Amino acid sequence: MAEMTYRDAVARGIAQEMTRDPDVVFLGEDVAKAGGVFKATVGLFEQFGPLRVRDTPISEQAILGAAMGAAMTGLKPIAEIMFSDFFAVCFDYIANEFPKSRYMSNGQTKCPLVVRTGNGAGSRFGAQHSQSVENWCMMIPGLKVVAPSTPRDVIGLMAAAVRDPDPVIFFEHKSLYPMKGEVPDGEIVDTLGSAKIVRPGKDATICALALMVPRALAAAETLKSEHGIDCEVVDVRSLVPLDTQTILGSVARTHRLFTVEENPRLCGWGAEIVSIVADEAFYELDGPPVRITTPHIPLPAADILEDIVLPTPQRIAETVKRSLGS
Amino acid sequence: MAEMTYRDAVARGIAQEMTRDPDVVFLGEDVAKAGGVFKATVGLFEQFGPLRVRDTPISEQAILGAAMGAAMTGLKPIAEIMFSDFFAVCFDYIANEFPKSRYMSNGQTKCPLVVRTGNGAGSRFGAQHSQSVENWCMMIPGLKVVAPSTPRDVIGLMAAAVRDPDPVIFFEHKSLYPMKGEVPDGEIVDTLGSAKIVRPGKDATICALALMVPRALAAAETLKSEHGIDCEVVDVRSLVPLDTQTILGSVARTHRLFTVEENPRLCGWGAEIVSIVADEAFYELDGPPVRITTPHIPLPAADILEDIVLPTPQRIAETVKRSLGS
Amino acid sequence: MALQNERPSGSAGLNDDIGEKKRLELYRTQVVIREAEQRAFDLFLQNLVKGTSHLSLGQEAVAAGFACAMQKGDLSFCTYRGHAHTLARGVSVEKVLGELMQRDNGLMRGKGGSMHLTSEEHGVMGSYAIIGAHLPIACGAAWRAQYKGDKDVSVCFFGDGTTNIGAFHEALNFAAVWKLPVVFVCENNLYMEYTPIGDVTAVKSPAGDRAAAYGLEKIVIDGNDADVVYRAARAAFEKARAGNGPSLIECLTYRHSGHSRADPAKYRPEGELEKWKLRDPIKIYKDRLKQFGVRPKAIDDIDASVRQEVDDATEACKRAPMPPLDILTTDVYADGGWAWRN
Amino acid sequence: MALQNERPSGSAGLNDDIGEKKRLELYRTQVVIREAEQRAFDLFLQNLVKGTSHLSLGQEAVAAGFACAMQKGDLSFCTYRGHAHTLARGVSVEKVLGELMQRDNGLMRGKGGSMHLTSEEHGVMGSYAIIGAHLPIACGAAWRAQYKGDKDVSVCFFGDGTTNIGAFHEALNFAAVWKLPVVFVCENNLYMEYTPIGDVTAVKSPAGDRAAAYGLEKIVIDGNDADVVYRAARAAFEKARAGNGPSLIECLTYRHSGHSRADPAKYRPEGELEKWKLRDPIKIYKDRLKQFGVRPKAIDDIDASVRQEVDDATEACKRAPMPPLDILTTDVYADGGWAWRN
Ligand SMILES: Cc1ncc(C[n+]2csc(CCOP(=O)(O)OP(=O)(O)O)c2C)c(N)n1
Ligand SMILES: Cc1ncc(C[n+]2csc(CCOP(=O)(O)OP(=O)(O)O)c2C)c(N)n1
Ligand SMILES: [Mg+2]
Ligand SMILES: [Mg+2]
Repeated sequence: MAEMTYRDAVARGIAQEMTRDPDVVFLGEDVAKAGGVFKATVGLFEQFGPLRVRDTPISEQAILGAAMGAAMTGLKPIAEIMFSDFFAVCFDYIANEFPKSRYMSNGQTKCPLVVRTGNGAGSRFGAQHSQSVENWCMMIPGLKVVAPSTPRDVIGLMAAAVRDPDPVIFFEHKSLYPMKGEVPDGEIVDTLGSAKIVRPGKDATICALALMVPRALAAAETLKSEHGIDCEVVDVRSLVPLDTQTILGSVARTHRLFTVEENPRLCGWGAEIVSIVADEAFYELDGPPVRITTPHIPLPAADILEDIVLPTPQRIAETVKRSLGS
Repeated sequence: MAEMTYRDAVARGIAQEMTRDPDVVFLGEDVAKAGGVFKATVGLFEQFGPLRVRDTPISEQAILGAAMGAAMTGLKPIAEIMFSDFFAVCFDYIANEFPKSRYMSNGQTKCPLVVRTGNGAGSRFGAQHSQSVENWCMMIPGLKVVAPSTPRDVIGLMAAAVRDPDPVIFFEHKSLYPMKGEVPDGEIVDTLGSAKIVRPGKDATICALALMVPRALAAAETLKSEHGIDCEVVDVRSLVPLDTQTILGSVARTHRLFTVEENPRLCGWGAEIVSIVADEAFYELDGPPVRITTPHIPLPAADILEDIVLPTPQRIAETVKRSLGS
Repeated sequence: MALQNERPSGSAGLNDDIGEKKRLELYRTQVVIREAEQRAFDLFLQNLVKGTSHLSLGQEAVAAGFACAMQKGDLSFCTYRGHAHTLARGVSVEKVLGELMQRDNGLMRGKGGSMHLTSEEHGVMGSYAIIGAHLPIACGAAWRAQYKGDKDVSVCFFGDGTTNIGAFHEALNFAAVWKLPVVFVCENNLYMEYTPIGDVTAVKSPAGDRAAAYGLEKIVIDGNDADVVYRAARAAFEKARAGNGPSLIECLTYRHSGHSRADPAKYRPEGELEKWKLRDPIKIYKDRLKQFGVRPKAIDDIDASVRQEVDDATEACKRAPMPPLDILTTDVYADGGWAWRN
Repeated sequence: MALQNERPSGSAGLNDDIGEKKRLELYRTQVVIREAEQRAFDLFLQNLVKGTSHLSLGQEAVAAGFACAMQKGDLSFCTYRGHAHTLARGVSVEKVLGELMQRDNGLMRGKGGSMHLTSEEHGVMGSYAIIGAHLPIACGAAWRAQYKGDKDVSVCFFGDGTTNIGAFHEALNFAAVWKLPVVFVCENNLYMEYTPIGDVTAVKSPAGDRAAAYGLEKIVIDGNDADVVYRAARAAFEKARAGNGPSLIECLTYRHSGHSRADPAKYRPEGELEKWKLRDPIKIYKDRLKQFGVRPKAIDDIDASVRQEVDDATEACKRAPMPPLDILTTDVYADGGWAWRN
C-alpha cells in the first residue's frame, strides 16, 4: 500500500501493462521525451525506450489511425490525445473507424487499443480545453468508455482497458491529476463494466463519474450531517459497458435517482441513466429522477466563473435536498 | 399549392433565400455544376452563378472553416456536408468553433451559417454512410439543430435557419428525398424551436423526428384502428431550441410518453426528452416513458438487415401497445 | 521525378524482368476485375445489386500491377472503390458479388456491403468509405511491421480527390518521419465524384506534386499499363522492405463508368471516354502479350475461364440465401455480441 | 524561393522604402509586446495570471512586422499564442492583461481567457486554441472579401508544429484554388510544445518546403528582423489585394520562454537560447535605428512611455473587479442568452 497521485498512477498503470506485454506500445504528442504535458507519462520513455514510447507530430488523425492499424495487425497501442476536446479533430476514428470495423467485416477485424485523454474542467483553460466529452463516445456503438475517479482505479481500469480486445476510450480527469489516494502494491487489474457503490445509503441514489465522485461524496456528507439525508453514491466508472444492475439495484433500495455529471446538459450520460431507470424502474421511483449537470453553455475561462459552472457539492446537496422535499 | 418532393424542396428553399439576400452563398462537394450527389441542389448553379454556388475540394474542414470565416465577416453561408457521417472529419468546427466563438469573445463574434447534410439510413449504404447523428449536434452547447420531415418544412425551416443569426445544423433525411408533399406557393418561412402536433390523440404522446414521423403516424393509425389506442404524434422538428412546452403539454394530456428515434440507443435525443419529462412531469406520467430507438450497433448494409434495424411502424405499434398493457 | 513510362529494352522479350508467368498472372487478374465489375453493373441493372457500388472498369492495371507485385502477408488498404483490389488479392468472385448482392455467401455476409470489402486472410485489411481515413491506418499496420521486424509492406490505395483531405497530409508526414514500410498509391482517374480534380486542386499532379512536401520522390506513372505499374510497385516494395521508408505513387488512369451506380457521368467532355478507351488497360496488355509472342489461344483460354468463373459465381450468388436476421447484432464487440450493459 | 534576408542597399537610410515613421512604429510595437509579455510572466509568478498563457517573448518582430504592414480593416487570425498579434493591432495592454488576469476589464471579461483574445474592432478576429482550426476560417474571411469586392486581407498566424495537421493542408489548397486574399504566416520557433519540430516533420522548412504542394512560392525569412518581416508582409498583402491569391511565409524565430507558463523548457540544447538571444529582435531593431541615426533619447522615450503604459495597465487590472457572475450565461446565442428550450 502506498499513497500516490492520480497522475503518477497513469504512468504506473501503463508501465504495468508494457512490462507484461511487449506488444503494448504508446504514442502521442510530447509524451515520450518530455513525459507528457500533464507529466502523467514521465519515465516511460526511459524505461521502455524509443521504439515503444513515441513522440508524434501534431497529427491527431495520424495518431489514432496509426493506433488502429497497429491494433488490427497485432499490437496493443495506447494513444494519447492530449485534451479530450481534440477528439473533434480526429473524431472519424472514434466514431466511424474503431467501432465499426469489426462489425462491417463480419468479425474479421480486431481493434484492441486504448485512447487515453485529459478530460474535464477546473484549470481555467477556457472553452476549448476544458470540456467533458464522455458522452461523445458513449453515444457511439462499438466503443467502450471508462473514467476512473481514483489512483487505484486509474491503474486497474487501465490494465483492464489494455487487456480488453475492443477499443476503449479512457478519460483521465485533469483536475484529478494532483489528487492522492491509497494504491496497493503489485499488479492491479480491474474489470470494465462494473460500477462501485462508494458510499452506501438508503434515501437516494447519486450516480457520479470522475471528478463528480468526490463532489457527490462531499454533498452526501453534508446531506447526512446537516439534513439527515442518507445518500448512496455510485461511482459509475464505466459508461460502456454500463453496470445497470448496480444502478437499478441501488434505485430499488433508495427509490430516488440523481445523476451528477460534468457533461453539458443535453444528451449526457445522465440522460441515458435517467432514461433507463425511468423506463425499467418506473414503479420503484418515489419521485422524479433528477439530473445535475453543467449548464448547456460553453465553458468560461475565468476562475470565478468556472468555479460556479460545474456541479459543486453545494449545488448537488441543495438539489437533492429540495427534490426530496426536506 | 403544388406537390413537390422533399429533394426539390431543398433547392427551392435555398433559392428562396438566395434570391432574397445576396449575402447568402452556398458551397460543398459536387453541389454546383453537378447539382449535388442527391440531386437536391440542381439548378442553383445555373440560377445564381459560380460566385455564389461553389464546388469545393474534398476538404470538409476547409468547407466548414470557410463557412465560418465568411459568416463572421458578413456573409450567410450554407455549407453542404454530403453525408452526416462525415461530420466526424470536420467535427472541430461543429463542436469547438461555431458554437463557442460568440461566447468566448463575449459576444463579439457572430456565426450565422447553415450546415445542411444528408442524414439517416435506408439506402443500403452501410455503417459509414447511414448514420443518424442529430445527437452529435444536440449535445453541443451553442448550436441550433433542426430536422424537417416534410417538403414544406424543408423550405420553411431552411428559411428560418438561413435567417437565424446562430449556427444551425440542418438534417435532411436521405430516405425522405423522394417523398412528396403539398407545398404552398410563394415565400415560406417557419420558426425554429417549434414542434408540431401532427396527429392529436389522448392516450399517449409519441415524439418523433424526420423519417420517424411518417413511421410514428403509420403506427398511430394501426394502434387506433386495430387496438383503439389514440396516440398524439409530435413532430419535434427542432432539437435546439427544443419546444418543451408542446411536448410537456401533450404529456400532460396523454400521461404517457414514447420517443421514436433513429439515433442508436445511448445518449440520443430521446434520452434527453425522456429525462426532461421524467423530471418535470413525473407526476403526470401514468407509466414509464419509453424510448424506441435503433439498437446500439453499427448499421448493416444488407437490405434485409437494414429493414429491421430502424424503428418500424410495426415495432412502434407493438411497443406502445405492450407498454399500455392493452 | 521518375515518369516510369518506358518499355523494357533489349531482347529478353517475354522473359525479361517480369517474365511470362507473371505476365499471364497480370493479364488474368485484369480480366477477372473487368469481368466481375461488368457483371456487378449488369446485376445492378437487374436490381440484384443493392445500395451503391463503385466500379474500377478502366482502372484494372493499377490493381493488378500492385497485387501481382505483393507477397503473401503484404497488406492492402482500399477504398469504397475496392472490388478490384480485393479480387486482385485472390478473393473469389463469388464472395465479392455475394457481398454486393447482400447475400449470406458474401465476404461479410452483407454486413459491410460494397464499400467495405474485407478479407484479412488475403491481406485485404478493409475498404474504407470515409475519404482519407485509411491512410493513417495503413501507417499503423506498417508501424507494427517495423516494430516487430516483420517484412510485410502495407499498400494503401486512394483516389486523386483524396489528396485534398487532411488525413492524407497527416499520414504522409507521419509515414515519412517514422520511415514506415507503407506504399501510398493514388489512382488519379481525373475526377473526384463529379468534379474534375483540376478544378479543386492547386497543383497539376495531385499526389506527385505533393511528394516533395514529405521529402519523397515524385513518381507519376502510366496507370493503364500493368507492366509499368508492376515495376513501380516492385521498386517501392523493395525500398519499404529495405527499411527505406514510404513511397507515394500516382497512377494516371480513367474510370470507364460513372463514379457510382447512380452516376451517368454526363459531366465528362465529349470524346474523353473514347480517347481513354483507346488506352484500355486490358487491350494494352493483350497487345503486349501478343507482341511478346503469347499464342492467341492461351489468351482466349484465360478469357474463357474467367468468364466461366464469373458466370458460376453469379449463379451461386443468385442461389445463395439472404443473411439470417440474427447476424444483425453479432460481432459488435470481440466477444461476438453487442451487449453494452449488464 | 526568396530568402528575403538582405538589407536595403543604397543611401536612402532611414528614409528608404520603410521610412522613419514606420520604423518607429515597428520598434514601439515590438517593445509593447516585450514589456506586456514580460509583465504577464511576472504577474503569473505573483499568481495573478490564472490558467495557462503562451508568450511571444523573442517572437516580437513577426507580430510587429505584419501588423505594421496591415491597413485598417485587414483581419488577423491568431492562436493561443496571440497576445503579441493582438497588441500589435493596437488593442490596449490593459485589455489584454485584464483578460489574462480574468478581470471584468479584460478584452472578453474573462470569458475567453488568455488563449482566445478577440477584438473585432481592431481586426483581431479571434485566437484559436485547436491547432490548425483557424486556417480554414481565415480562408472564409478572405472569401467574403473576394465575393464582396472588399480590399482587406486576412492574415493567419500559426506555428511550425501546425504545419503537420490536416487543416493546414486543406486550407492551403482551398486558398490556392480559390485564389483567396489570405496570407498564412508560419512562426517557426523550432518547437511544437516540447518536441523539436525537426523530430516530427519530414522536411527541413515545415511551411516553406510545403509551399510548392499548393503551387505557391517558397518564402522563408528571418523572423527576428522586423524590417525583413515588414517587407515580406507588404509584398504578400499587395499580391493578395491585386487578386493574385494567397502566400505562405515562414518566419524563422525563437521563443525565449517555455511553451506555456507550465514549461521551464529544459528540453533545449545548452546554448541554444543564448545563441538566439544574440539575435533578439528588439536588440536588432534598436541597433538598426541607431545605425540609421535615430537619437538614443528618442528610443529611450519610447521605452519609457511603453513601460509607463504597462505599469498603468497593471495597476488598472489589479484594481479591476472580477467579472459579475451573471455573464456566465450571456452570449451563447445571438439574442444574448443561452436558452436552448422554451
Ligand atoms: C470525408 C468524405 N468526404 C466525402 C465523401 C464522398 N465521396 C465519396 S467518393 C468521393 C470522391 C473521391 O474521389 P477520389 O479520391 O478521386 O476517388 P475515386 O472515387 O475517383 O476513385 C467523395 C467526395 C466521403 N466518402 N468521405
Ligand atoms: C489539435 C490540437 N492538438 C494539440 C494541441 C496542443 N498544443 C497546443 S500548442 C501545441 C504546439 C504547437 O506548436 P506550434 O504550431 O509550433 O506553435 P507554437 O506553440 O510553437 O507557437 C500543441 C501540440 C492543440 N491545442 N490542438
Ligand atoms: Mg478520382
Ligand atoms: Mg512552434
